[in-house]
Amino acid sequence: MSATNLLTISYSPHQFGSESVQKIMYRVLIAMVPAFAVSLIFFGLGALAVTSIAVVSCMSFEYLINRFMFKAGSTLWNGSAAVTGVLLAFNVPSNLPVWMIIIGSLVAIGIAKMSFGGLGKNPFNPALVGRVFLLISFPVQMTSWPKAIESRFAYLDAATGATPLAILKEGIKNGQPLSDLMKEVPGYAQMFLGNMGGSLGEISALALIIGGLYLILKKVITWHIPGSILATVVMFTGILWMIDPGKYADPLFHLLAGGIMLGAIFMATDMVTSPMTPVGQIIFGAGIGLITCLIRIFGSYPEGVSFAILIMNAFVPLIDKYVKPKRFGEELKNG
Amino acid sequence: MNTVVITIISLSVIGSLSGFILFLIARKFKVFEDPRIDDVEAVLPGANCGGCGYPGCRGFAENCVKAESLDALFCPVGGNDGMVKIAEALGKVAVTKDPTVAVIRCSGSPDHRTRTTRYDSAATCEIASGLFSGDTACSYGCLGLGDCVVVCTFDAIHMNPVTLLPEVIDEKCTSCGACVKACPKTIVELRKKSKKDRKIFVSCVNQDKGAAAKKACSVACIACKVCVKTCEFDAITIENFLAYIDPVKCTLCRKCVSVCPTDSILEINFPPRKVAEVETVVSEIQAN
Amino acid sequence: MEYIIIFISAILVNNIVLAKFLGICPFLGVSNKVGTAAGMSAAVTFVMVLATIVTFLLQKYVLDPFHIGFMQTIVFILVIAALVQMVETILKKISPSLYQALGIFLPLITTNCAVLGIAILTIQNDYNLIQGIVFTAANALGFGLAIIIFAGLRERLELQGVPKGMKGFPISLVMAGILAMAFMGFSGIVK
Amino acid sequence: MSNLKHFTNGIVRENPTLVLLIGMCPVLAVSTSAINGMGMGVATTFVLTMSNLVISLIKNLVPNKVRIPIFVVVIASFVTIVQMTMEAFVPTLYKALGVFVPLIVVNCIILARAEAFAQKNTVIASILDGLGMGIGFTLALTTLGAIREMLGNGSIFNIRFVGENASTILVFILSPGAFIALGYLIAFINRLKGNK
Amino acid sequence: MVLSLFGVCAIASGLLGYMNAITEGPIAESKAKAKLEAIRKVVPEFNNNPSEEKYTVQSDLGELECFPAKKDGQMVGTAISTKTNIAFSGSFSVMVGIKPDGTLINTSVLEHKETPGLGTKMMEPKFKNQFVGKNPGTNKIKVKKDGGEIDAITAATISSRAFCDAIMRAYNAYQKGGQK
Amino acid sequence: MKTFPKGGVHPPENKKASGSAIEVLPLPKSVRIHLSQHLGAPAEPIVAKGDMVKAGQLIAKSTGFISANIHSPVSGIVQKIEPAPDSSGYKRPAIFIDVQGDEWMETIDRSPNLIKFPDLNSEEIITRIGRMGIVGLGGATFPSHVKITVPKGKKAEILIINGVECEPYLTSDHRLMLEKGEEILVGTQLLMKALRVNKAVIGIESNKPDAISHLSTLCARYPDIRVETLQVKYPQGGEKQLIKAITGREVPSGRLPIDVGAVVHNVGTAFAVYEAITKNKPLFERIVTVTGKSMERTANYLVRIGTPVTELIEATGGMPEDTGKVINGGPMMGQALPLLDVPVTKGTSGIVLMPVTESNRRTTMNCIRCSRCNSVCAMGLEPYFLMSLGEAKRWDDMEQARVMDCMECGSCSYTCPSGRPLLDYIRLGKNSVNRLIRSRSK
Ligand SMILES: Cc1cc2nc3c(=O)[nH]c(=O)nc-3n(C[C@H](O)[C@H](O)[C@H](O)COP(=O)(O)O)c2cc1C
Ligand SMILES: Cc1cc2nc3c(=O)[nH]c(=O)nc-3n(C[C@H](O)[C@H](O)[C@H](O)COP(=O)(O)O)c2cc1C
Ligand SMILES: Cc1cc2nc3c(=O)[nH]c(=O)nc-3n(C[C@H](O)[C@H](O)[C@H](O)COP(=O)(O)O)c2cc1C
Ligand SMILES: Cc1cc2nc3c(=O)[nH]c(=O)nc-3n(C[C@H](O)[C@H](O)[C@H](O)CO)c2cc1C
Ligand code: SF4
Ligand code: SF4
Ligand code: SF4
Ligand code: SF4
Ligand code: FES
Repeated sequence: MSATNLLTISYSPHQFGSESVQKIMYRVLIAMVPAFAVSLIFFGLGALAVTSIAVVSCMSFEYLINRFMFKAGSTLWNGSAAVTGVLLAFNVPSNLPVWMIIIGSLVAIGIAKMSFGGLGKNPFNPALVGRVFLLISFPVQMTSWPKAIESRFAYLDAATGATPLAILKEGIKNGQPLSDLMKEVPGYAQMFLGNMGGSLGEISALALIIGGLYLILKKVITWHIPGSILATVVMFTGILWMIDPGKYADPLFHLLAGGIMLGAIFMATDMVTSPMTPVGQIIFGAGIGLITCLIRIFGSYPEGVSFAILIMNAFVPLIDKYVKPKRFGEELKNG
Repeated sequence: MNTVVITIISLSVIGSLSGFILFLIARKFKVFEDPRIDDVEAVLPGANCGGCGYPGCRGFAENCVKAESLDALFCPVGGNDGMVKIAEALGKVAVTKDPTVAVIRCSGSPDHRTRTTRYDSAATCEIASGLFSGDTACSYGCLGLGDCVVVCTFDAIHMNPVTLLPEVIDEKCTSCGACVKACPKTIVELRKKSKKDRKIFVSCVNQDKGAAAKKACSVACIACKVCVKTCEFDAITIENFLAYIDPVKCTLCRKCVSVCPTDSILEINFPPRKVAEVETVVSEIQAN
Repeated sequence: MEYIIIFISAILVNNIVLAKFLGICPFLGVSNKVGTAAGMSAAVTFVMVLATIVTFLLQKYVLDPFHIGFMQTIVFILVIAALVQMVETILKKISPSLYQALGIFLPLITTNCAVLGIAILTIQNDYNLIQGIVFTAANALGFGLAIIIFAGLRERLELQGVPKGMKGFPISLVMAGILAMAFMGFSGIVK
Repeated sequence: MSNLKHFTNGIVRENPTLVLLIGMCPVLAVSTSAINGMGMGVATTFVLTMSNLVISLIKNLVPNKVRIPIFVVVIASFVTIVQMTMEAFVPTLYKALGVFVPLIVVNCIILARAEAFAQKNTVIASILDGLGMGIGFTLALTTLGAIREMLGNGSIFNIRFVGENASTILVFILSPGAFIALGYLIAFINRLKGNK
Repeated sequence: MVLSLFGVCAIASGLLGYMNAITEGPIAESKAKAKLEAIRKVVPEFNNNPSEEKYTVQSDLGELECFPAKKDGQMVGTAISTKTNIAFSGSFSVMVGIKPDGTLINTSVLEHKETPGLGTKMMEPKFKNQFVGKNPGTNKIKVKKDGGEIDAITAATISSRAFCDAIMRAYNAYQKGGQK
Repeated sequence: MKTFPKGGVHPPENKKASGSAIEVLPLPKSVRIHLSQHLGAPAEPIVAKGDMVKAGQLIAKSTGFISANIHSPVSGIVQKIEPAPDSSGYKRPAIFIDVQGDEWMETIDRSPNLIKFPDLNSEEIITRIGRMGIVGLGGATFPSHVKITVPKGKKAEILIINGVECEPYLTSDHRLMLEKGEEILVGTQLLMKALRVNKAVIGIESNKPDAISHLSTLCARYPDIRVETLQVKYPQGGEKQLIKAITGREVPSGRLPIDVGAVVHNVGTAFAVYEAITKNKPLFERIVTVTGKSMERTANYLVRIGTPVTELIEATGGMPEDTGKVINGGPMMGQALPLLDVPVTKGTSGIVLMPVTESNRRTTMNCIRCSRCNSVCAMGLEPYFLMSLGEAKRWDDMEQARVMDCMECGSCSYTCPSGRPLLDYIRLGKNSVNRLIRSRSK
């Protein structure tokens, strides 16, 4: 020990695990690679443009707000802003104008995250707040979906088509029979691979599941939230389907269409905005599944995952307040 | 005109009916609640700082109403004026206290005390003091983690980035005493306010014997008793190897300041003295 | 079915606080603890239903027959104010414990536009008495839902701390905004 | 306090909406456009001033026990007058403001000023206070309305600033936008106050 | 106590009654004027008082009011106050002017709760003018999505569809015996 | 393999010294014996400056029910009795003894032969243990005689000997089990007799196969003692976790092991009991592991209480250049030392020298609510929540959230990806809640 090298004194423990916020966030980024790759295949230029703009603007806003509003050190490289950026991009059509992406990023980072104090303090999922903000503000642009593959080399001027869910909603409203409508939507295999219209990151269930398995394997997330969301959706739509298969689509369709996979695997699992205990997480997931189906089937929006997650985000503090982990020695055993 | 008549009749009937029912009910279901609580609360500053020792201003107000006399009750924020108002509101006699202000009794900046360890746990004085005596050789001195700063609702204490010690801004301090309670090392003291905010106090809390204290910190009080001897007003006492200046007896004559061999007595808000240097030299010779 | 539609509409689609902007003061003011928020919503439900019944009868049997509909505002507010005070006084005497739980919120309710607003809306929507009561109760529950969720969120915020500039009202309003945004997802579930 | 101060107090130092933060419902509900905000503001100012005036006049005649009911009746009368006048002369605005016109009666600002000010002060001071508070309220509402109208509709006072077909940020004229815009407006005001 | 409350109530109500008496006229007048204004917007110039000649026709959503507009006793068109219940926020009502031969003259929204900036675009000429001169008997008054001729307002197909619905309701009622 | 059901972490074991046989550390020149060597009231000195003392002589007397006698670890002259900084840097009363020779009390049997079954009844064993100043050597230094005095109305059913040693680095219990297995078993039998139980289980984690097989073989001759192999998981050694793992019983919150009929003792304690009863030797020396990442030599020493820590480090080759932290105990629960001239106490199980690179905590970030701390807490608490309550000084709420159940195992702080000082605030909360409870009972 030299004079400059003073002994450090601190409370126990003196040893720490190797987990860190950066590692967690970078793992999420890695898990999103398959879905991003698929979006490049199907949407090409647009996917690349939208994702990079969203990531760059989210990170810039985080930097600027930290620097000039909080006058605090940079939290840029913990990767959470990048995750938000990618997920925001994943949730918008690949032909969204640049300025709208930037507004979305500002809302996600500025309003939904930094106003509450930054990483970990936001009660609502930032990317989804950004997305819903855009959806409500710019319904035209947010619901015109570039056609997969055809529009690979176009960004803003891509040819557009409808998503399977929109086809269904629109058709049922006009009284078309379900069987006709199901002919208009791509086959389930195509939907599973991602060959359909939609937000750029939500199309391929396959790629999302691969990412999800990676996250579960790396212990970034647990099965509780995705599992309970998907199970609830299957149950709810399954019951309706069994009651009247001519009117309600089957559960598999609901699992493959729209953003349910993206939501269940990447968005609802955001630990910052989900409950802490496994039981709480299952309640949370069930709530999301239920509200999603309600909106999809009865509401005026064709898709409801984003709203469902945000609404359940609001319930998280209550769930955490009343669903506590089982304490050691809680019940008197052999007492 | 017909409508006007009906209007008048209906509203008057409804109005007086509800008034009458209310009157009846108020009579029948009367519950006494002391209205004076509200009166007292109205004159309180409403800072809800807890400096009085009660949970918030209303709690204090309730206790003021309940208490026999106001002697034991004091709202440090409202100060004497506030207590007079409360007393007026209640028709009781107010206690008056000398106005006080918080002072920091430690001058152990890094150039006076050497660091012996590096502290690396949660950055609050309370937690640090539970762990160990401090990261300097002096086990009494300020930990410099600023619990007192955080706790002050009036923004009256700041950390000096050079000395790593807290400093009180006299004008902002309401002498609520929150910092006194917060400091685990009992370094903050509320001292009587004097004119022009002048004060003289021993800026040290080290209770070690002179040699040990001096070794730990170069501005520590070494209990050499020179100040006690110098003071013409019997204001200084020494206990546990630490000098204390009684703020009531002290006349701010400044004699003790210059005789202290370790500079542990501080004088604040005095005009600079012309002969100061001469005196210090003299006193140092005396001390040696 | 009709009642269910009124019900769902009032709670989720046209939530009284988040979409209709009634009762914002207690929503922002009495929502720092879940327990208090629950007390407040119980008190509001009680007073609101009572007020709707009384004002409905007044409208149908006094104001309408005499064609003095323009007196609605003044009569309603007078009656509601008296009603609240009556309830408060009675409660204080009869059940001090209930008073502790609910009564302390009662004075707040007089100046709460939700009660008067819903009473007026009941008339404007041409409901009958039963519909009016369902409508009112649903709105009260919608208020309760919003304020309890909000209280939960605020408890969380209080524990983790909010940046200085946003503390208090601003962050509460922003949070309410996001909540309102989320609730817009329900639009169209019932018309 | 001088009379001028009574007047400016409500506009700046104790602005009811941005500083005292009371009477939020109408602020959020009718600030969808600058003109609506202003209309509501003017209506409220009228009620505020008139009720302050009357209450300061009759303050000595009113027994304490029924103080509040009487104030309420006074206020409600003026609200009804406003209602009738608006319906007769500005029916479109009246419709746009909807239920919030009768709800002026429960606006906390009015009763609060009656209780806290008019009941204790002279007639002139009370009028000035009511006017000041009302103008403060009107300014806040108009500002908020202008912000929301600009962002959400691309216009202020119905004067368009962007092209017919340009996309505007719709949220701002819908309910979430009301909360969010007011939240940041207050944060901004707080910041200004803090820097002073 | 009760007395003073009584007093205040009496004075207040007296004042209000008086105010009512003053404003009653203007209110009714402005209402009538508003209605006439709306009628004027959708039919050619007339010189009778359509409100006085008002009659009603039956539709699936209850009675619709019809205001025949005549110039010098000659029927120039009928203004029908119609409504729809499939709008984005429930229902809205439209005044539509129909020539005796069934051709649409013009439309004007009376009351609505559609979203500002979206549904409200139905009041803008770009959308409205599509209907002028069309005859629902020969033209398909439906949005293009549903196989009609009307360009829907972008992102507000629901409102557009509802608008067509309201027009068709008026037209059908008119054909079914509304012609007088 | 048994273990406790929920929570726990797996810190790298780093048991470098497990191969080093126990060495006897040479006597120091002087020793310093603090009067608080144990949990409970400090002992009261019964010697004065200048007194001659022998090793094993009583020098400070227990001052209450929960308190323990202190015996001189060396022979020599009492130099002074005055406050001196202990391992927290605060000054606490201590007896200083200058070492002269190595003369032991005559009553102590220093022969190495094993004495098996002394003929004593339960009460006698308990009194003897109390007299010999034996305290729990598992870390908490709780006076052992208190623990084996079964309160009226309660009944002990099983004795659990804690040979888990789940802390990384430490190996003293491991070595003791290998080298003094027979003695430990006799000590166990004595404890069983004191407790009047006929069943004892020695719990050992599976990462010490040699100790398991050694003790299992020996156990063949002791039919009522059995070895239980446990899964490696920190904090397996925690009393409540161990009881849960072995018996399946859960000690209710706020209650003691005896409430489920169990008593837990450390293997070192069992050995000390053996020595105290059969050899009449008070507790004045113990095994201390000296180890560290960058230490070339590591060792397990038999050390007299009161020996300065510096001497242990010197004897093991001195302090490596890169040392940033010296820990009294293991890295999970031990205490960082601000000064190195503090003495070994009855509770010192090891001295771990950490390199600078490992000694610094990570920068604290906001909680990202990952719930990892919740899932590793073996007590089923919510550390993230407790910490934020602690930051807000909401002691009542902390009490409600069962902060007092925390055993300070540190798993939560260990695992937090945001580097949050969870346990720091939980400790603060425990202290404040304790104060609250005490003021309430007044
Ligand atoms: C906040 C909000 C308000 C809306 N208001 C309306 C409306 O008033 N009228 C309407 O037709 N569509 C409205 N919409 C849009 C519809 O939800 C959606 O765009 C509709 O399904 C028609 O889509 P399309 O025109 O692209 O076919 C609104 C959407 C949002 C997000
Ligand atoms: C105040 C107090 C009283 C205790 N009383 C008893 C007791 O009566 N019987 C007993 O077996 N253990 C008793 N214990 C000991 C504890 O159960 C436990 O063994 C001790 O605190 C050490 O445990 P640890 O090393 O796991 O922390 C007591 C502990 C404390 C703090
Ligand atoms: C987190 C934690 C880990 C512990 N690990 C051990 C251990 O590995 N070995 C051990 O003997 N005691 C350990 N203890 C102490 C035991 O809980 C218990 O106090 C001890 O075994 C009782 O025996 P004693 O009184 O003989 O010390 C641990 C305590 C805690 C709280
Ligand atoms: C599993 C996982 C999922 C995440 N999902 C989101 C998300 O949906 N939206 C988002 O903005 N950030 C997400 N993040 C990043 C980060 O948690 C988020 O920015 C915080 O909410 C910001 O405080 C995720 C992080 C992880 C580890
Ligand atoms: S400095 Fe201390 S006594 Fe003065 S106001 Fe601040 S906390 Fe209160
Ligand atoms: S004076 Fe006390 S509370 Fe303030 S920094 Fe120093 S030790 Fe901490
Ligand atoms: S809360 Fe206590 S018992 Fe739980 S993991 Fe943390 S230190 Fe261990
Ligand atoms: S482990 Fe750390 S980041 Fe995760 S919940 Fe606990 S305190 Fe928060
Ligand atoms: S203004 Fe609506 S509750 Fe206060």
